[in-house]
Amino acid sequence: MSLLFNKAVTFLLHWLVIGALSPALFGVIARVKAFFAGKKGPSLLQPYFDLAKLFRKKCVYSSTTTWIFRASPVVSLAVMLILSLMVPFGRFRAPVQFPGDILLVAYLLALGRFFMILAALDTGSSFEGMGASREAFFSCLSELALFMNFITLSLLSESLSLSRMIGADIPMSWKGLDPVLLLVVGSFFIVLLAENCRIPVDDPDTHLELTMIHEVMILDHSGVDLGYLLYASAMKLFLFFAILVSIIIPVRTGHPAVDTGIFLGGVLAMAVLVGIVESIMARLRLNRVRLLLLIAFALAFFSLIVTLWRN
Amino acid sequence: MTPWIDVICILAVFLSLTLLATHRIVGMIKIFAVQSFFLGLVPLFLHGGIIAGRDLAVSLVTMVLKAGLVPAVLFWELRHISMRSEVRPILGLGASILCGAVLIAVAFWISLAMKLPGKLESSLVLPCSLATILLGFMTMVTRTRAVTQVLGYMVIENGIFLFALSLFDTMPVPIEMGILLDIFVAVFVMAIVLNHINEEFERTRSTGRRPRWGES
Amino acid sequence: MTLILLIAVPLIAALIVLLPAKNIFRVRLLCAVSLFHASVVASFWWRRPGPELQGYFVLDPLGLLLLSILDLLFLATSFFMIGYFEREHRNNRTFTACILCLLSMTTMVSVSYHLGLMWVAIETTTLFSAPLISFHRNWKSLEATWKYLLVCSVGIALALMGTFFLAIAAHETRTLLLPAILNNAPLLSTSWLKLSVIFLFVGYGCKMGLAPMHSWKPEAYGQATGMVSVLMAGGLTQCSFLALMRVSQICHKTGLGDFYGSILIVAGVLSLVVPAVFLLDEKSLKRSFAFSSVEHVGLLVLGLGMGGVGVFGALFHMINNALAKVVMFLTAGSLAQKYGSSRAPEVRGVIHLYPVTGIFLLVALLAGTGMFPFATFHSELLIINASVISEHYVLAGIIIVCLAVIFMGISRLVLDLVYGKPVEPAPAPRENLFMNITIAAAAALLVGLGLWMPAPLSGLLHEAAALIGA
Amino acid sequence: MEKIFRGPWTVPFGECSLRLDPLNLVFLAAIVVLVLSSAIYGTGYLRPYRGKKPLGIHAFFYLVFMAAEKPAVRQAGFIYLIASHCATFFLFLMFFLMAHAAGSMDFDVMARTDFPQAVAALAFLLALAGFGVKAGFLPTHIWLPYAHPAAPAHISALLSGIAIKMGIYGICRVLWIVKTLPGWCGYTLLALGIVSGLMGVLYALGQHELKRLLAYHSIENIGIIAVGLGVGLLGRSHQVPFLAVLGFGGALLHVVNHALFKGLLFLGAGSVIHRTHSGEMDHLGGLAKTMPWTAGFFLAGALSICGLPLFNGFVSEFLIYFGLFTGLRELPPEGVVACSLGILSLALMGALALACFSKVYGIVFLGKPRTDIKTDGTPEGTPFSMLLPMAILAALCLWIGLVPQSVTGLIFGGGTYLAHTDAFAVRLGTVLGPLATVVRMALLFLALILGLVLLRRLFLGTKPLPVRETWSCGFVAVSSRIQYTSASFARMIVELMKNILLFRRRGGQVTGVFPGKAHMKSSVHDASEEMIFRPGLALSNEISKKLGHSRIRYTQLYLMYILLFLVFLLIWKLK
Repeated sequence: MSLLFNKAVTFLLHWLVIGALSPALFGVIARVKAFFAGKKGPSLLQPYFDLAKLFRKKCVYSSTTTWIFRASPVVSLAVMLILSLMVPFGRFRAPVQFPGDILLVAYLLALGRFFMILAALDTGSSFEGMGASREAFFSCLSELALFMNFITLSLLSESLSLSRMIGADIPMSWKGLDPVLLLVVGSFFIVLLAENCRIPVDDPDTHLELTMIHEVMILDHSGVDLGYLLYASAMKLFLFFAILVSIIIPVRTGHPAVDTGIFLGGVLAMAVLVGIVESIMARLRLNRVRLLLLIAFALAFFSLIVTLWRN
Repeated sequence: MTPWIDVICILAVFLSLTLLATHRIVGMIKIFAVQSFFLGLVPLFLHGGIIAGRDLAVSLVTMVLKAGLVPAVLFWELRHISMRSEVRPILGLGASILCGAVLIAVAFWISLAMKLPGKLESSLVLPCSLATILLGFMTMVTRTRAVTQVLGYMVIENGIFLFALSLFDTMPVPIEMGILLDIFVAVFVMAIVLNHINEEFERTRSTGRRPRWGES
Repeated sequence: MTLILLIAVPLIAALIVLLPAKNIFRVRLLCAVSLFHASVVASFWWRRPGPELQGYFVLDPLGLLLLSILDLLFLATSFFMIGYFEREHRNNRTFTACILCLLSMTTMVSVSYHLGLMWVAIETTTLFSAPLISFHRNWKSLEATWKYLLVCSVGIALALMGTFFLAIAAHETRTLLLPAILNNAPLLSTSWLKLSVIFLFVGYGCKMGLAPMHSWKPEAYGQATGMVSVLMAGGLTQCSFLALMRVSQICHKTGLGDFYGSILIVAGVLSLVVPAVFLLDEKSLKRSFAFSSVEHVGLLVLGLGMGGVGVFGALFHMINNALAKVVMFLTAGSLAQKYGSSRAPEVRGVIHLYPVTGIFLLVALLAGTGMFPFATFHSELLIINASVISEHYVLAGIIIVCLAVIFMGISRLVLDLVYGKPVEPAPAPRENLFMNITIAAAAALLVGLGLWMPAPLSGLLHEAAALIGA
Repeated sequence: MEKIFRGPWTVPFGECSLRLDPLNLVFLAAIVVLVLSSAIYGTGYLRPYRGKKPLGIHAFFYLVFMAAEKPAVRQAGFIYLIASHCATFFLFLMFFLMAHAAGSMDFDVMARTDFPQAVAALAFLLALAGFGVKAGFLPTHIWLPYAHPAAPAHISALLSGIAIKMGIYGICRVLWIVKTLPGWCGYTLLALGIVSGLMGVLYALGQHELKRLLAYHSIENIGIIAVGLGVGLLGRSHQVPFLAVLGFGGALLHVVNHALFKGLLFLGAGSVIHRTHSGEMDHLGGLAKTMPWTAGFFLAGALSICGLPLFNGFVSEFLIYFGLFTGLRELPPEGVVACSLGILSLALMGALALACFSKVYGIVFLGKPRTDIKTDGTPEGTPFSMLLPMAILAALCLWIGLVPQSVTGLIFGGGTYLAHTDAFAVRLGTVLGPLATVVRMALLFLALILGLVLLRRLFLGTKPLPVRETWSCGFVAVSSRIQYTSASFARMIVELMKNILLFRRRGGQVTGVFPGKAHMKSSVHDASEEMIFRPGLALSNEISKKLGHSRIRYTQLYLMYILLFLVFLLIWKLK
């Protein structure tokens, strides 16, 4: 009983961390971008206000839609919540870890995506169909890069579990600034940008551009549903940051407070980095996005080759 | 009496070769008749000059059938066909003789390995009969007219006959007679079929549709 | 006296048939004679007759097998003829007489134990079958008859030469009676025997239609009526095969098994390759079935050449081949009677106009190309198995490829005929019961053999295979 | 577990015996379920066709091709006929080869025999060639996309769910019998699976016809099964029993799963066609409104076939992935490369399948109808007898997805049987544990969804929500034709792969200031069909035609053949 209780506590703790901190990342990114634009920018807490506003609002539905449209925000958020249990947050080890959990991670992401695409098609709008098509296409490429990174990490850590891959053994691998890990980080960063619809790939701040991907798919969502979706994408960003930070900053002092501080600092730094990237780069043309993802794939492929060669 | 048989053997091969090189059908039939006549003489020389009744019978039957009746049937057949000469053989004279020479060489080469069990009168019987068979075959292959093909077939039969004579004592009479009868009937049936073909040929030609029949 | 009786009765019937009478009477007489013949032969399965005529006529397992097959064929043909001559008004005097003579002569082939006598019988079958081909008396059938006659006569002449060579080889025994030769096998002269084997093979191979001596087949089968094709493809070719098996018996005794086997295999492979090449673009059903017949005799000699299981397979294939030929050529015959042709553009969409014949065509396709559950499938497999067992792996591959290509060729044509867009023929004669029952019975028998091998048959086949040394 | 029935029956090869072992148990399970559901479905589906020709019987003999109107279908059928004819003989050659090496025709004796490597390799290749045609491996798959759509839906379900599995069964049986397969066999199987899977799903993505698309997905799933078998074989030949059991077990589970979800999808497609009389996706749309039940069941099938969690597809793919990742650690370097490729291609297959099924579902069931779909106006329009089998199959998909423990015994029984290892020696716990966690996570996921739905209800209250038209960015003259179509949805992926897929596009150019009507047609063609088989067939026609023309029917020539043959024999044999 107490075991179950313990488990429940760790679950809640994890959810608490991600739930409380993830929206702040949007605030940080916005502030960095404002800084580069020479503006003051919104408050760091603005995303929280936005969410609160959305949760208080009613939804408007299109007459074309079915229950799928309504289900997709729920599924997306649920997916993120489950995923957050399998990713370590620095000092807070992942409450759920087992060999093969990366598969569950990848396929849960896919499940969320599946429902997003369906919801977009559900509206019958050609804009959203366009976005859905692009999402399906780019996710094929990014999934390939993601899995290739998983293979490399799995070979390095001789493990099947995400926590092990990006956890304990990483410090060893970093000795001498391992080029393999550099490649993995590079590739993973591009995947991160693509999966989270950040700027060179997609622009989260516009809704009316023919070249956008993710944002066009949620055009018709409103109110609570939109709030769920926003929250889910904040969590997704946080989770990807968490994974990347675990790889990049392998410092384990053993002191809880220091470790947690390092982790949170890392996540913050990532947010700043993304903000900088968004500030200094323009959104790529659509067919260049393909190229960018193929670069990610190539990086991952190269790292895999090097790893295999070393073995 | 071996020299006589040798002479006949060589004569048979020579006549086959001549037949192969001849273009006129009438000439071919005549050559065939001569060849058959000579072959008909062979039984008389088989037993060293002693001519038994059986030898004489075989000799007579052969001569009558092959040198007389078959050429007669063929001439009769020829009378129904308006054209008397071969239109054009597939192989020309030179090539025919060359091929014939090669076939004769093959026949003799094969016979080298064959050792007859000592009771044959002449060592030339096997190669000559083989050569005659092959030359007859060659005649069939190179000739375009049905009648000439029958002639070629008869030359093959002559080759076989030449060899069969060497087995004269081994084979029981009924079988031998059956064989001869068969050959005769074969030619007879061929003649009938040829006749039918001819009738059909004339009929279709009178209606203006010329059938495609080899080259003839 | 039973064997002589079996040979004589059809001959007497043939004489009766020559008298002026109605068509249907002749056919009925033929039926009666073949029924009588078949019932006598059936009794041989229980009690085999002894040697007759000083050992010239002996019925051994090989002969009994062939004789039974022949009876099946003649029975099927004569029943089919009842239906056929309901619509065909041409005088069938020569036709039935020749068929009766064929029955007599093929019986003689199967029972003769003297190689010279066998030669005489086989030669006679050629002569009697020639008028059958030209039954339609048109230009093309006469041409086909002529070619058949010429090629087979040449073949038979070569076989005669081979027989003479054999006589020389066996000069110690001074006879061509089979037991005498087999018992004195060590006394035979090998070099003469080899020469003789080559000539006999080429000669009887002509008669059997092995490639490259096959060329008369598409012509003759393409022009002959279905019934005649059945008798020739199922009966006459297999009579020649019996001759080849007799040669095999001798070769086996004298240690020339490999020598003969290699010749058989070469000819067998050729007989598979040639139809495979020519069948791809064949538009006439009868001609393509003729090529299929080349393929089947190829399989027969392949089985014989490989020995062991192959011999058993070849013997089994003799039955299946005959039955398949019944189905194939009788169907083609009934089709040709309905449409006046068996070629692709003139015949199409059979299944829409004549559903039963259409299905028979499909059955003929499956039976002829050796598909499960037809027994042809099993015998083909036995022969492939034999090639594996004798470790001729390449050969097995060649057989399979050729069978596939042949299947491709025939099935393309047959499926076109069956399923194509139907043509409107002249006033359609209805299906004929006699014809259909005959075909169906043969097909059923073939399927039956594919599913169940009766013990007496298997016993006979093993006994026969043992004679050839398998 | 193992039972043998012998019948008192002599066939020309010996006697007839039937047996039941862990391997065919798995296949039997799939067969029984699918046949039953299809039979129920058929009663409803065929009602409008009563009195017409029983096409189903034709389908069973694959003769359905031949009765077809389209020449392309007939040609494909013809190719299949030839291929399966070859296949049959290849199989028998293989059988004879093994029988010859084992000295017996009994499977048990063969299974106890240690075949020489050469024989084993040859048998393996023959089995691949023979059974590969039946299973639909690339490149001999081309009959499949023609055959399956031609039959009525429930027959398609059987063909796709069971008939092609017989090929897989055959391969499994050979793998079981021949224990001494050389190492490269596993790699071959893996490569074949990767190629079939990827090409299958890519072709599927380019299809516009519902059942044809599903047929191509069968090829993909056969590829996944082959990847599993390949992993198992690698494990077996490198003495990693755990890997072997995982691979074989995963493959066997996928056999069952595929039968279930592909059956479900075909039945769903059948209902759509039954209702709308069209399988062209670009004519359909918005069916979730008019056929909610069918839409729901189809969604379950789509989720399953994409291998998404909660459904059965995930479990089998999880096992195969697990095997591949295990292979990364326990195999020699070349095995690691192979496994990496396997993982990547499985991932890509998964992503593409997701794209494909989001396309199918989104285009067919969601949005608005693209054309005037003639329906009879009843709310569902699908008889209960058609819904029930779908419900059963969907429930089974979900059941295996949520309670995989219920089938692991069966599956790993088959897996250990194929792996020739002792079940106890295998660390099955290491995979069963994670599987259990996955299930727990799935349940938690469901609970979370429930919670979030309740939360949403809490936020929104119970008042009815406003319903408006879809916001189309200010554009008012919206017609349902303007929606994304299946072709446009898949275009980006298809164009990326256009060199492999033979993507053809005609028209579509708009010119001038005031362009008139324009027409565009795009299609994806099967490379192996267009580049290997059709040209091959045409070539054979050409050759035989040439031969046919040069075939001179002169008697002289006939005689010359005989003469030449005679002289050849004389020289060859008497030299």
